[in-house]
Amino acid sequence: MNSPLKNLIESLIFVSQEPLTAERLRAVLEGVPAADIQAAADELIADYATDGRGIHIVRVGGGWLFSTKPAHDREVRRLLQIERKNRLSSAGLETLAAIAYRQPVTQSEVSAIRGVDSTGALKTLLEKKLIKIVGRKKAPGSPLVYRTSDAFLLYLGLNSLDELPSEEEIAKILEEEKAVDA
Amino acid sequence: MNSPLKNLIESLIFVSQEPLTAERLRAVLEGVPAADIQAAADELIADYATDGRGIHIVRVGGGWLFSTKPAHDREVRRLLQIERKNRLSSAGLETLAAIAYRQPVTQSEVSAIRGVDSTGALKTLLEKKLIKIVGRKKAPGSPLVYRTSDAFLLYLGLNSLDELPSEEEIAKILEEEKAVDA
Amino acid sequence: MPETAAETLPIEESPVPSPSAESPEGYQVRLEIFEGPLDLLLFLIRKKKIDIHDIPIAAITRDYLDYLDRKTEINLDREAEFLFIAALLIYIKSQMLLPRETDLAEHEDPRQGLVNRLLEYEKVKAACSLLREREDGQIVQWKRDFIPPLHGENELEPVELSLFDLAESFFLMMKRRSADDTRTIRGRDVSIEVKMKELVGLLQERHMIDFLEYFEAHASLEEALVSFFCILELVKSRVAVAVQDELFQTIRVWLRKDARRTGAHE
Repeated sequence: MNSPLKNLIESLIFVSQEPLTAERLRAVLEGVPAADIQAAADELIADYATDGRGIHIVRVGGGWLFSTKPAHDREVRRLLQIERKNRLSSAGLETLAAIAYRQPVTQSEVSAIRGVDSTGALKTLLEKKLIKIVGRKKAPGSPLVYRTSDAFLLYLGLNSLDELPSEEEIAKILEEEKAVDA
Repeated sequence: MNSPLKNLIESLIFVSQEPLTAERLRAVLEGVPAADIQAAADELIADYATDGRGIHIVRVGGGWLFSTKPAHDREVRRLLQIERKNRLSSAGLETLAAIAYRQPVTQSEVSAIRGVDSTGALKTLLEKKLIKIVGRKKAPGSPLVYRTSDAFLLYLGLNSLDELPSEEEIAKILEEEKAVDA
Repeated sequence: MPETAAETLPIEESPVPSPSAESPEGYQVRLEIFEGPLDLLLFLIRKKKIDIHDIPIAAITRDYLDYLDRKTEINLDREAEFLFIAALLIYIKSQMLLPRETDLAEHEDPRQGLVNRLLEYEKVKAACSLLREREDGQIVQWKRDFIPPLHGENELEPVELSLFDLAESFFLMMKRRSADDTRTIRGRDVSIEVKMKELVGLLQERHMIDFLEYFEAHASLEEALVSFFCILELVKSRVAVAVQDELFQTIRVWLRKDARRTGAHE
């Protein structure tokens, strides 16, 4: 049987990014006797332990936290990998932006624009097929030249590079004096 | 009774940062028949709906996601130290509605519908990632074109744009408003 | 960040609605100010129980202007837009007063454009009230957008890619860079001497330079600024003439006739 208190504690452990301590729980549930809280929490944890569910509550760092079970590790990692593939780090985003707006560019040009070495980010973008190598620059050391790929356009839903917002347009959106309207 | 497959799906929905689609689930559970996956997922969701638990699985943005129940809002906010409910301003919501129903649209089209310049509201919605730029319109000045994002669906708890209030529902609201008037 | 709705989408606080605005009477007793001109017009039309398809323009224009005079009920940041619709109303009124030989056909009704806009806006407003209900239902259901602990390592916090992020990222990067450029302007390799020669050469070749065009063709802010200094110098030493027809318009630069023959300025 689920009591409202047990349900509430379940919600709170669920949204908590850090292990939820008994102390914090008591502070949030002001007015509820500490003994009741403890009893409901114990019961909840026992439910998850015996129910044979996919997730369980673990005790770490003096608090409670939801966690997946070790048995599901392989699939969980696979899912997160798929999800991660669809996302970019901020360094990746910045590098991609530099290439998109300044192409064709070399690694050292990208690094100069960003002010930091971008070799690693370029590698990631190549792996994600968002950029491609289109040749070498006629310059000392013949550096590789990069451009964004067709996948890049597809990913952003653009027909061509002309559809990228211009610097002026973005400046206008970002510098709009005060968002009177929002 | 919990099957291993159901448990596994529970784990996967639990760790997913975005709504977990059936398609992605099938990709992760390679080799498991799609019908089995669907049956286990359906059963899992039904369990959560009837068990009277603190958290439940919602169908949103084309996939499944765990969420707390509305009844626990006050305590969750207290735990996360968020004082007030954050709603969109009426100008922000109006702009969002105009985009949702008329997409793909340009800034000037949105402004024309509202009768007021909407640049500021668009900026806010972009920053909140509720809308996105999807290209340019083939028209004089090639203005940028906007659409609602996946985060928009999640924000309003919609499974897809088809679930936006229909013409009929809107007409009904108008009728009611006029009736109050008369 | 434990919640999608309020954390990754930090939705701005809206003014706390007054009890009257939440009452079932809706707009009828609203105390809030009118966001825009269409909002005000719709309010007037409803208040007078007017058929939106047959608006008595003269009367509604008078009411509308009365509201503008009071100003307390309108959003003053939007005054120009309110005035624009006032002008439109007056224009429509004048159109309707023009003597016609035949009756106006339906599609010739000068009010039609405005009526269509009002009907569309009315729908958006109605949709808003439904979307607001959804929003209210959703913001009390908390989602989680962090990855719960796994067995082993945790990787970097990822960021989602959008076109806006991409463009914004680039713009901010450029802004950062131009800030760097202005600080180190003297140390760079674009010298005034070299630029001066280039400019004089260009003036001899073309006789006239559109400065804005020239400015825009330059990659860095630094180079553009050096060019600007050069032109000031050329004008000061009476080698060139610079003309700006109007404030904020481009500057056109000519070589003086005597300088054109003698070549480079020394």
